[in-house]
Amino acid sequence: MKGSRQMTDASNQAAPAGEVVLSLKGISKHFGAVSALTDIDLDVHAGEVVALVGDNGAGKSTLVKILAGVHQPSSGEITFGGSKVTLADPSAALSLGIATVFQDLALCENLDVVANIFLGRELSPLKLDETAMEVRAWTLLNELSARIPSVRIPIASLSGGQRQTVAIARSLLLEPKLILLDEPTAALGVAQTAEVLNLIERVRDRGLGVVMISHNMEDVRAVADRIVVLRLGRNNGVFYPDASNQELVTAITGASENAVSRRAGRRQAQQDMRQEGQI
Amino acid sequence: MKGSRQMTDASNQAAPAGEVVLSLKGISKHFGAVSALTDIDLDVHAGEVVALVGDNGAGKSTLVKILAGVHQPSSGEITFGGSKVTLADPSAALSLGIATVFQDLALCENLDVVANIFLGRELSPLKLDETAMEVRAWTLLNELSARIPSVRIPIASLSGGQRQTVAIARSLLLEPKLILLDEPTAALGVAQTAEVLNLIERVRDRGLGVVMISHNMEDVRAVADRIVVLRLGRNNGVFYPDASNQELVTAITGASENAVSRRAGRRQAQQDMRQEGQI
Amino acid sequence: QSAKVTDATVAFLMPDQSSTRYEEHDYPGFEAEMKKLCAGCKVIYQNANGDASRQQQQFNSAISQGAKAIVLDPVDSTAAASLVKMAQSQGVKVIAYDRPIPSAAADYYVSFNNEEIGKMIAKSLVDHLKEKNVQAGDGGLLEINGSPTDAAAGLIKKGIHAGLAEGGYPILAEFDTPEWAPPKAQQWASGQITRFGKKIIGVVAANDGTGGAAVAAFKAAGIDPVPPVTGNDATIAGLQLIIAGDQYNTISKPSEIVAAAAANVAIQLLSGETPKADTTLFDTPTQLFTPALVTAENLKAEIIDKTVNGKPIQTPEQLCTDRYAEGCKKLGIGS
Amino acid sequence: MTSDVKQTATLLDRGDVRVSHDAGIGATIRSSIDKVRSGDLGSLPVVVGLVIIWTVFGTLNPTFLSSNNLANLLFDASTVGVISLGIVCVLMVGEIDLSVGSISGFASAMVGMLWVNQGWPVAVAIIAAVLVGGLIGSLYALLFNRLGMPSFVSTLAGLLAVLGMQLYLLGATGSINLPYGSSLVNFGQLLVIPRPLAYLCALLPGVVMLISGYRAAQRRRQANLSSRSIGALVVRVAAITILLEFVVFYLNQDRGIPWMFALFVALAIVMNYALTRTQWGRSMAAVGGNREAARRAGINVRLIYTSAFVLCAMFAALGGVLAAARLASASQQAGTGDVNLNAIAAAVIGGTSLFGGRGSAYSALLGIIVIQSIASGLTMLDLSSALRYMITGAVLAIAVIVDSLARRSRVSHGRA
Amino acid sequence: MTSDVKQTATLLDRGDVRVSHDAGIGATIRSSIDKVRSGDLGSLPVVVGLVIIWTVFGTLNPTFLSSNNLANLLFDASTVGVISLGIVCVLMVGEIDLSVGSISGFASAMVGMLWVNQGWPVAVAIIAAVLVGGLIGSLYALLFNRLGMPSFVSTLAGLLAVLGMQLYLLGATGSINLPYGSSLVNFGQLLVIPRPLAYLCALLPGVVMLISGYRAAQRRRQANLSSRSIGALVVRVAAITILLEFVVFYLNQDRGIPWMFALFVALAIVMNYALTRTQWGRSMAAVGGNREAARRAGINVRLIYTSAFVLCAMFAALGGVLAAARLASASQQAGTGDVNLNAIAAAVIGGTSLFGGRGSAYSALLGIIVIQSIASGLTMLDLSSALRYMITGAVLAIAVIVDSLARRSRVSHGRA
Ligand SMILES: Nc1ncnc2c1ncn2[C@@H]1O[C@H](COP(=O)(O)OP(=O)(O)OP(=O)(O)O)[C@@H](O)[C@H]1O
Ligand SMILES: Nc1ncnc2c1ncn2[C@@H]1O[C@H](COP(=O)(O)OP(=O)(O)OP(=O)(O)O)[C@@H](O)[C@H]1O
Ligand SMILES: [Mg+2]
Ligand SMILES: [Mg+2]
Repeated sequence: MKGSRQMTDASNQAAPAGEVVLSLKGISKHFGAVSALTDIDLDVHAGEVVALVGDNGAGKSTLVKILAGVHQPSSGEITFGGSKVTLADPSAALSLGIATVFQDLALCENLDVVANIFLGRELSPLKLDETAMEVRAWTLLNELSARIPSVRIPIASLSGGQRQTVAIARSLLLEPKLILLDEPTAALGVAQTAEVLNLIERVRDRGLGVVMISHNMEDVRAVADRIVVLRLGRNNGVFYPDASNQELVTAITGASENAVSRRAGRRQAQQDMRQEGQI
Repeated sequence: MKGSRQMTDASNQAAPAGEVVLSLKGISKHFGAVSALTDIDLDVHAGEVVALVGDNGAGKSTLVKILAGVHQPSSGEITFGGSKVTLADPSAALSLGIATVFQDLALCENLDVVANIFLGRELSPLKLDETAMEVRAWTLLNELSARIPSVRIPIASLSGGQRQTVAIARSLLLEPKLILLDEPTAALGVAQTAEVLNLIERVRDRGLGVVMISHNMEDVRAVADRIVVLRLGRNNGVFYPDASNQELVTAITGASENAVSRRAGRRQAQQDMRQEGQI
Repeated sequence: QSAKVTDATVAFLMPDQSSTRYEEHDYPGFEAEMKKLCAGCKVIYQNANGDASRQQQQFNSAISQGAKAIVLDPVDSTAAASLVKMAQSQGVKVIAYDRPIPSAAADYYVSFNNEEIGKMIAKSLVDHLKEKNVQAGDGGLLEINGSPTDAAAGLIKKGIHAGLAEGGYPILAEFDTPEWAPPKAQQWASGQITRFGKKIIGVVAANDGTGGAAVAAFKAAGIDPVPPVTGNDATIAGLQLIIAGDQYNTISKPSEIVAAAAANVAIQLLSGETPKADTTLFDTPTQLFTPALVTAENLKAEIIDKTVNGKPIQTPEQLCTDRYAEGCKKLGIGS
Repeated sequence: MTSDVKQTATLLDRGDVRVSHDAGIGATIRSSIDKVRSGDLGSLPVVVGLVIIWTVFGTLNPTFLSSNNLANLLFDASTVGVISLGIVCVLMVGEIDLSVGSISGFASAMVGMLWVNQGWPVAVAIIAAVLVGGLIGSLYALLFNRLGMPSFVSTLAGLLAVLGMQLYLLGATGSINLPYGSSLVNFGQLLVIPRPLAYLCALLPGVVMLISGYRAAQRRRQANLSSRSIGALVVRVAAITILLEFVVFYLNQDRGIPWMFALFVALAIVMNYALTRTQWGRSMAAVGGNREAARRAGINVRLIYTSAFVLCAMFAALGGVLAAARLASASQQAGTGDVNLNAIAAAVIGGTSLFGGRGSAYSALLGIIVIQSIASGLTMLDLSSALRYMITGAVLAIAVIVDSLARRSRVSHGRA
Repeated sequence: MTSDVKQTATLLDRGDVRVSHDAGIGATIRSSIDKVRSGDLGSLPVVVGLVIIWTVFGTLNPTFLSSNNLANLLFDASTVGVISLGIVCVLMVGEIDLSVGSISGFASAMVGMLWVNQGWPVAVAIIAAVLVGGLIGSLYALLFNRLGMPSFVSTLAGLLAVLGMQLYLLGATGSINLPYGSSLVNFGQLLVIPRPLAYLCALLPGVVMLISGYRAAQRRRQANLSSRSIGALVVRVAAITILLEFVVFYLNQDRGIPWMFALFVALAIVMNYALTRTQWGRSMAAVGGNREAARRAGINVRLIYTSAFVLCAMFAALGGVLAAARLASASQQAGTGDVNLNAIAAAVIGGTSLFGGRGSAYSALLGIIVIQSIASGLTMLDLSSALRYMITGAVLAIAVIVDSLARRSRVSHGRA
């Protein structure tokens, strides 16, 4: 019932521009007794930003980790660039051209900012070119409006948002075909968030595929070409940016009567009352 | 110049209801060569929600950590409940009645959800009452609309949002006088965010002081009674919820010409162009 | 030998690894003699690696396996009393081997006397110095003892002190080598060489390992000739140093002889006979063998020409490898 | 539609449709098989390793499995086992104590000195030794808490210093024999649990499990939580009771079960209770898992570290006293050699992590039995020292490989 | 207003107004004093500890500071020092190797066997021994990578097994004498750097620092980054050169500087370069700091672990060969006793973390000199074993307390 409604939504939208970069068929993932993902299908095209939304624990990060080679799916198949692939470990995904910003960032706290940005991709491996790396690091960070006091201090002494910026800067180093961003703006300030959204648009315009996870519907609608909803580990519909907030929230929470609508209703009532009182 | 403008903003607002719970005077904090905080003043009243906003690295979390007893200030004084206090360690802050949700959550990944929620406050210390704790944990989590498969799995296997919910649930156990929330909704889904905002309002109505940090201006304006802006470790003005987004962003980034406004401008232009094209 | 046992289990429990003698000489000697005396008997061999608790384990295990006589070279002579009591309460005979068990009377004691060994090497060194007309005022001796946690080392140490007391030469410094480790001995000796330099007229080392270490320290300090250094155990390495003229003496205790004696005693005890004893030590009937002091002069006689069980203690082939061939020739060994 | 959570189950903890559950005996067995498949086995792999070791050694020399030899094994396991219990404490908080061997040796020297040479009552001497052990532990805690000195270094320094003290105490006299026939020595060498009492004791765990399991299930049901089926509980209790009674029966064939081992097991049970069912134990795990999080939760982190170091040193001292009783002697080389490594290895083999936050008191029990089985098994074979070392190493590796494999499977099933 | 960031400085890395900077010689000195105050001292505290040790021992017996004795100290430090370099590698990735002592002993036995008894050329024998060491290391790596066996357990098993192999090799003959006068023994006991060459070598670090420092500063200036003042650089280079030349001068008073120590220092320099200035070293630190993050960055984590284990075992084997050369003998006791603990302690005392991700090759150098100084200092005093142990422990603690205090101050200044 849900599916069909969205299909009609979808039909009056233009098909995404480029060819299919990534295609998932029937991906499932079990952690012991917990089924984190069940039968997930997903296509990402070149030059397209796909937003992945869903409730907490819906399985978004698990899906991203499968695509990044961190977890192996329990079943299902992954097609990348037209051919079936198995992503046995993160380096396999990286060498295919899949860059990822993880929700838990995955930075080495004991290393400094430059070392983290270039980790695994250092310039001149036998005689590290620290100057060139530092310059590039500053360039990347400034592009993201980062406010980092020094790139020579260990990550451990950075603020949450600063760390997230570093993680995003990391992913820009590669020339990937697909970028996976797991809640990239969660800890970012308003300016940095704007820069990241700009960046996503720039990246898309260069013809890359982008998968972005976010709980911020505004941001999602600002940059996404397509919005895929997960619920309790299953596909729960596809939307387009012109879908209303109400629609999206209903798909995410699985009920049109939910905390968000209740809260909105209550606030409306309060405001009404207050206005009445004032009058 | 900045200060004065906001003072006038402030003057036409009603003074916050309750008495002063917490008052900071001239708090500074240096980390080696970096001055994270310089001369911060802040008052929090009972029954008031103070939002602390600022750019990444502005020093918000450092301030919260000082109030939670995690860091010691380099200088300045803290008055709590009318008397000068030194918060030598977190247990001092806890016993004064200051509950904190940290940005980095500070959970023990090796312990399960129940153990984390009750850490340091277990029921019947010599013969842990697991049943009672489990029941209470479920109650708290359900209040927050958490979607946690089981409270008997280690935190390590929870999603980002699930962890954040656990951290928030922790802070509700105590009967605190002041609650510090450092980006409590950053990783939360829409429903959970709504519940947390509800919760903040409920807590305020019970007469507690609340300090909330967030990068989401909408959330901030929804619940805050007063908005305090930090910039590069200094006070940069006080606002009230009716301040415009533009005003707030200017105070946060320190420039009216900033990434956010530029992005907004560009998008407006694009939309205009697109509409022209369509027409 | 009519009423002799034909099938019994006998355990042979050795204390440590600080020298190879137990596996190279004692056990083979014991086993060979047992074969001769009682072909159907079973021998259990264990080495405690210097750990008294482990020796206790092995002791208990031997009893579990039905051993009726146990030849015990105790890691800790004092602590072994408990083992003796435990065995005797279960009717198992204990033969103290090599080291005595002073605080509990074992059924028999056969040994080369460790204290005597200490005394012999010390005395031989003193005599050598006197012979070379070294005066007590010319300097003094270094004393390198064995491990401070090893009871046997304590006995040797006692003997050395006794031996030196007669000589009149002062002891410049002495050192208990942890775990008998030669590198530790070398390091200590190097330090003393820096401290006392030419004042060192000789070194009493409690075994060949530490003796060799002292030699190495002198060589490394560029001191030539090396002052006389003692040893003990007659290891191949020690004998070679004597052949090369770097070490002064060592002690040859062809353990096969004692081991064979122990085997004899064990069989006699098991057969209900009373083995005859030379003397009584610590209330224990005792048979003591005198070890042979080996210097360059009598090396050929004591090591090459003397045979145990029809074999020389060491063959010229083992000793006179290329670098030592010349020295061997000087001593008339080989060819 | 929010109610789809409630539809499937009304129990508080059965709200999530993604989790598969099972109830009843059949389902419990099914889920146990599942657990085995996914590698979530707790200490089963080490037990399997143990069974392999026993089978092999038993085949090579049947005496190994004789109840007499097993009694010896239990005696020997108790001394280092008690030390290992302390090691579990320090490992829990992510620290280490390299000096447990020295402390145990020093404690045995103290008992020898005070009791035999000075004529103190034996109980007072033991208490004094254990207290001095605790003092040493509190010194480590002080260095750690106040100066931030890594425990690896402070306890390494302690290893040497305490060994020096041991040698100093025994310097004048050498080893001191503890008198035969004294209660302490009898305890260490002879005393076994009277047979009927042993059978009775073997019933206890089952009874306790049954009662507490039943009570817990009842409380959980009342609180609207899922609870284990009573049937499955009964089956488990029956299995455990039969196993224990068989063990007791087998050991009673010969000498019986040493009181010393009973003491060790009792201590392990107490420690297990303390670590899993008290606030202190929870705090230990928290400090070991994430020290900063524990601090922020208001836990007195320094106190926890202190308790760990002090307990460890006290267990080491007690272990030393038991070792002296076992050997009937306080010797100079007591506690040297591989006591340290064995005590630490026992805990690690049993499954306690070297990096803190994960461990159990029973790991010391299991681990030390593995180690002692290897040692005891090898005494049954006539091997040269060289071979003995090689085989010990290999068997140790094999015992742990089983566990490692199980853990890997657990990781790949998302349960690490 | 965005420009207030740019106003204060135009350099790329001087954009943040919250950070205080300084330039020029005066400011450098000022900031150094600040650093000392805030405890950000690198290895200075250990050096201070060392100076204290030297002063005390030198006062108690002036021979301790004689250049002859210091030459001994350097000889002795080199053997365990080389082993400790390998330990730094495994500690960097958060693992441990408890078997370095056994491996070193086994390597010395192999050299004795192959070279002296079998008549192989000495170089071939050494290479064979080091390669076999590497093989053992790769076995640990295999167990770790494929079976997830904790290195504590696998190397503990290795400790025993390899010791067994060593005893087996030497079983028939006992210790094997290495011939005096052979190049290997001379290298281990006598050979020193010719005096003029030594003076020249002591110039090298300064020259290299000057050139590379100048180049780096130039490049950084070109890249619009802040750079250290050349004046400060010259001052530092001058200080270091004077210090080194003085050390050389002092040691040349007597025997001079051992080649063996030069080899150790050269290896430490190479390792330091590899750990700090190559991708491999970066990966080591990353794996030690956060294994999962390193894996997600595409680093071949298994390869890194393998390299660490193999290098460690190879260094251990090389150290064993050097120890045999020093002793002129391959003995059964080689590598037993406290070689393991000393090698690990040296790295830890020098500042390498036991928990991975933090360490430096120079920590082995500094740490082993501390340990050997204590040992050497005590040989100069006539002490009973008991006292010797106690004092070693106490001095070890004191040497590290200085460092711990400095680190605490660093933490409270937010630099941990
Ligand atoms: N390693 C793991 N072991 C066991 N369960 C896991 C593991 N990782 C994830 N899960 C479970 O899988 C489910 C999905 O988790 P996931 O992290 O994908 O959620 P998410 O959609 O990213 O949520 P959020 O918005 O909170 O980040 C959760 O219920 C979580 O408990
Ligand atoms: N332990 C520390 N050591 C050194 N510098 C630190 C430390 N903690 C924080 N800082 C510095 O202090 C500044 C303020 O950090 P803080 O975490 O308070 O920022 P924040 O306002 O919370 O930012 P965000 O919005 O990104 O969370 C940052 O520049 C950070 O680099
Ligand atoms: Mg997620
Ligand atoms: Mg923050």
